[in-house]
Amino acid sequence: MANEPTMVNGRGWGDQDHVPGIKSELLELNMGPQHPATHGVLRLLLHTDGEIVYKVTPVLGYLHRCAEKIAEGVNYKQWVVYTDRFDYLAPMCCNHAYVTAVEKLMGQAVPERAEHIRVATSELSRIASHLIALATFGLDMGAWTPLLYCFREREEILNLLERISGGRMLYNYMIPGGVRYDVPNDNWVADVLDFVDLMEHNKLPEYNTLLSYNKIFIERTADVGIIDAKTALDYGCTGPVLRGSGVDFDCRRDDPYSVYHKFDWQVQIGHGEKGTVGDCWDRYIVRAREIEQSCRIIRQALQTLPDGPYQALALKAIVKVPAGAAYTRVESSKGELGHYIISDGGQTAFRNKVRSPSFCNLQVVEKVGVGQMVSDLVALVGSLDIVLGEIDR
Amino acid sequence: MQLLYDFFTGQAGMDLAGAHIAVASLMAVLMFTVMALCAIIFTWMERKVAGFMQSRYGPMYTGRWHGWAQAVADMLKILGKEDIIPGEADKGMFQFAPILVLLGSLLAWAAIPWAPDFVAADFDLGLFYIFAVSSLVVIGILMAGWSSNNKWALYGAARGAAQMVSYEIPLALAAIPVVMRTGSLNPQDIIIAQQGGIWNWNINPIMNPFLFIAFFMYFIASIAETNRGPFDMPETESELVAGYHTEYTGMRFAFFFLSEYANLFLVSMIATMLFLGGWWAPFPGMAWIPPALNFIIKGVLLVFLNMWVRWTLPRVRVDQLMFLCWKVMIPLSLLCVVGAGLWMMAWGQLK
Amino acid sequence: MSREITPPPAGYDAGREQMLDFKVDEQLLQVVETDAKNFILTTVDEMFNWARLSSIWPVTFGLACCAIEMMATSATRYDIDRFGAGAFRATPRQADLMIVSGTVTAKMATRLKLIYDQMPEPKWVIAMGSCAIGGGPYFKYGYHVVKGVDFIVPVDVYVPGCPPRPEVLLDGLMRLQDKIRGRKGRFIAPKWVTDYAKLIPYRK
Amino acid sequence: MEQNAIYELLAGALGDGALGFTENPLEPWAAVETAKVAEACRFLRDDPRLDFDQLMCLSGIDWDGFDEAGKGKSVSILGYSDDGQPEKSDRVATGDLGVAYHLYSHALRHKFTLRVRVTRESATVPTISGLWSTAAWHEREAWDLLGLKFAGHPDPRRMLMEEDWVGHPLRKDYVMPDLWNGVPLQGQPYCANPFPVESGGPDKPAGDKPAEG
Repeated sequence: MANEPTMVNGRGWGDQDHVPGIKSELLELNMGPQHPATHGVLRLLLHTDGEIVYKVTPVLGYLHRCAEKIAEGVNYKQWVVYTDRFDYLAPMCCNHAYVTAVEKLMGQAVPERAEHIRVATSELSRIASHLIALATFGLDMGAWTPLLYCFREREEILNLLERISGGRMLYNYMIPGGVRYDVPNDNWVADVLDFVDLMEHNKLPEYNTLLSYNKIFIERTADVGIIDAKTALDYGCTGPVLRGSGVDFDCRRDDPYSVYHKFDWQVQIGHGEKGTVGDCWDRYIVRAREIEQSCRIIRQALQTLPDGPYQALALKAIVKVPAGAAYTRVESSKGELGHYIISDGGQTAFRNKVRSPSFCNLQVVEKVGVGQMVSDLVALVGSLDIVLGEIDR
Repeated sequence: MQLLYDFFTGQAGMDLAGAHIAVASLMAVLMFTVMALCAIIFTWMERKVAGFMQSRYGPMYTGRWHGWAQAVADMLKILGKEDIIPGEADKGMFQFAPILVLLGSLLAWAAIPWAPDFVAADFDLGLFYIFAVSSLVVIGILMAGWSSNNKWALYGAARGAAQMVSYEIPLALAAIPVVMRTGSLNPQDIIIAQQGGIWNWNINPIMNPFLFIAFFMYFIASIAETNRGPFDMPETESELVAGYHTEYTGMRFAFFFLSEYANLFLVSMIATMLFLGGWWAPFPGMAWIPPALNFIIKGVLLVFLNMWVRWTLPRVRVDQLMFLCWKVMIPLSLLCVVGAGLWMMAWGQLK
Repeated sequence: MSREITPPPAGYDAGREQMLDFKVDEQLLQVVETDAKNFILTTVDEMFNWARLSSIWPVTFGLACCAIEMMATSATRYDIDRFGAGAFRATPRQADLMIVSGTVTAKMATRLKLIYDQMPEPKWVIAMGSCAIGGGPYFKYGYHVVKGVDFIVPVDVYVPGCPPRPEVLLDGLMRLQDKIRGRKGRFIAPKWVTDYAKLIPYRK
Repeated sequence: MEQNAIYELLAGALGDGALGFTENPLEPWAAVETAKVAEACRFLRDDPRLDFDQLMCLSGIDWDGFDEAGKGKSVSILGYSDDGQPEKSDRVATGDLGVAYHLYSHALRHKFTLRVRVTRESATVPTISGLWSTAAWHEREAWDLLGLKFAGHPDPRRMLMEEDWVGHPLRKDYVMPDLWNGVPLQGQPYCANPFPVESGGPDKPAGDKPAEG
């Protein structure tokens, strides 16, 4: 696969004689680890012929922070801290994934109020993450200004989450059995609802006029980097990437966890409005529309916020997980975030494998990136919305 | 100009040849100063414009008032940076490329008519000369990209060369209807022909709709010609790191920087000269405004328009850029030339 | 800035001993004073210092979580461009400041050093966040994490936090400005930095 | 489809390659013979009654020192001491390695878990990267972190660490490195907790009695 010659348009490795008698060879191009378009420290080793990419080899590990080893050394509650640092754009979703997995192993019931708060904060985090996704995708396309606008709205979300959790960006908010703090009584719920209204009715249309339906933007992204449904499933793509390819699947609906089944919302999929199903624009617009759906979920979760306790276990209780093993997955902002925890009955996990969505989504670049132009490859990587903290762990 | 010649021949007691040399040197120094000043002002302006478009402030503290000294500090700092020539680079070419790029824009500045009697080099083929020497920039960029021995720089240079060579055609073609109307390539004549207020400017669609289209042709091509967004192919920060000047540091990078903004103002001034009535005031009653001020204000407005476009639109892809040039802009501007000619013939405007 | 290190047990190779021999305090931050103290030179010095501190261009170098906060610092609410430090350069050749924003791993450390060496003098480094300062939460089991970026490149300002708030990064920038303002003469990198730097190989 | 019914089908196809099915309310799993795992996966993917089109997760596991009794007495891993020096141990690891496959079918909405175990010496499992492309990277990661070789893998390089990295970090007997290729990985004492544990933390210095009440 990786060492075999790659054929594009009938030409391959040893077959690049454009001019008879002149032997040309592919240009080896190193994109990253320090490159503005690789969203962190991803390195793409490209083999190009002019602008056309013949082979893409992602090289990972520049941010390998040994989280799975640490999981075997620290206890369950301490490791929530490290889940924050996986997908640092949507830490609440990662917290949620991990505590869901631990609770499933423990057989721990969670108070209804805590679940509502978890859903609301996760969705706020998802909006923040999608905002960054839209923003950096725009930046990859050369549009600077939407980046700044998206960061402006993200600051509002960070403010709200800071008020409930005490942390600005990384929260360590959810614990097995509930959440760390209750909803603050300084009008937080009303402020979130206000923000959600603003986001849905005011800001999203602004992004759409500025970026989504911009003619140049559509030209750049439609019919580019097409991932068809079969490829997406084969490469284990999940989340907006899978849905952008037209597969109607969302863990929140199809493998329900928490209280998502109580709310009325729709799974958004790509329809190929501007090009082919599964192109970069589809993945982009799926994210933009998911922001809208997240707003709906937050509104319902907070309007029906029940009274009652927000923790099932005391804050200082030591979490002991009975022996067993289970794979639990939730829908993070990037896709299916799974934790395979093997417990030996003690305070630390025996093995904690994290199946991170970006890791699986990124792999598709090896296939889809071939034959693209360098600019389109940047668009493709941008549309996958990868986070290196999660890929390298 | 005549005043200067009188001064040198009369009071300074030179002969005509000496006065020529004196005036030329004076003008060269003046133009370079103005150009450097422009670059400094426009970098500051760019950051402020970008800032306000992105709902932030931009530089605020350097020099107290809205960071007015920001660009000065930038330039001074760049002067004090270490000068690195990569070990694998082609040294001679690497050192010569920035000079060539700067030279290209500086030479073109000579033929800019600032005021009725003030142009550094007043000659009949002025417009032709401007287009000719500003092509030097392409060679400089190509040299910079090649000699850096950096793949990103090479990409940037190859893209830049393709783009700038292509876009020179619509750029020049868009100017031809104006020349047809004026019957002269002399910048001063082109401006003088637009006497009599805004309805007499070449941009007036009622006078000649094809000239109106030609203005937009010119404007789009000029954005591409100055390598600015959405056509900033040679630099494309999110794709090619920094494009052709990836390996340049310090002073040499400052040359590219300077030339970018000098070029920006240059094309804006040419647009003003060709379509916006040059140094004429927009309305007859405003004749009290100094002509040079008229000229500069119009140029700065066009620069602002350019920045507005840059900070709003995403970037096009390189093949789309070439498509736009060869399949859209060149046929359209040819159509403009033919259409404008026919129109002028029909109304008896042709000279 | 003390660099006391427990002496390594016997049996370690010589290169490593040399590397950990940090007790060269007199060479640390060695500054050559300008010998002529006349008015003009001082003024020129001050002018250049002013220019440098007013226009610190950082290199676009995001490593991890802190990179997002670095972006937030340059975005609308905090706007690092107010201090003239908003021109993020993608190429290290045109940058003055490297904000090490995040965890430095073993694999990245070699590249980080390459980027640092590609920057032209005068250059500065801000270690942003607890990972860059000393390994942070990855200290205990982080087999792939460098416990502090000052093992790799000399650091001027340490900005603590996990991640630091944008206000703190701005404060760090102002501390760096103070440092530049008070600088006299030519800066010579301490010998241990250059010696030690030679041992780390370059990697693509 | 229920998981035990899936196992029945699988056992029918594999014959004695299927080693058993563990009923478990949390997550039932089937053990298969190591050499037959690719065959089992092909059956699970291609059979229209099962139609597992997604490999959710592939996890390598080091079972060394696992407390089978479920008392939490498994062997603890080595890290760095507070001074930043690697901890050492004399224990020699002997336990098995294992791989767990989690499959999901988008069409039929059912899951299945397969597990294999290999000895530490051989540590070789057939690759399934030809079945689901996503397995290629998961397997490379398992090789990198656990030293599991995947026979027939098209690109058997390390995933996260550099090629010349020594050891496989997620093994239970892995000793933390102090230096790799000139990059120091040990810590400095200034990272150590300045407040010894016996003092009771920063607020309560040693010798100070905790406030009563």
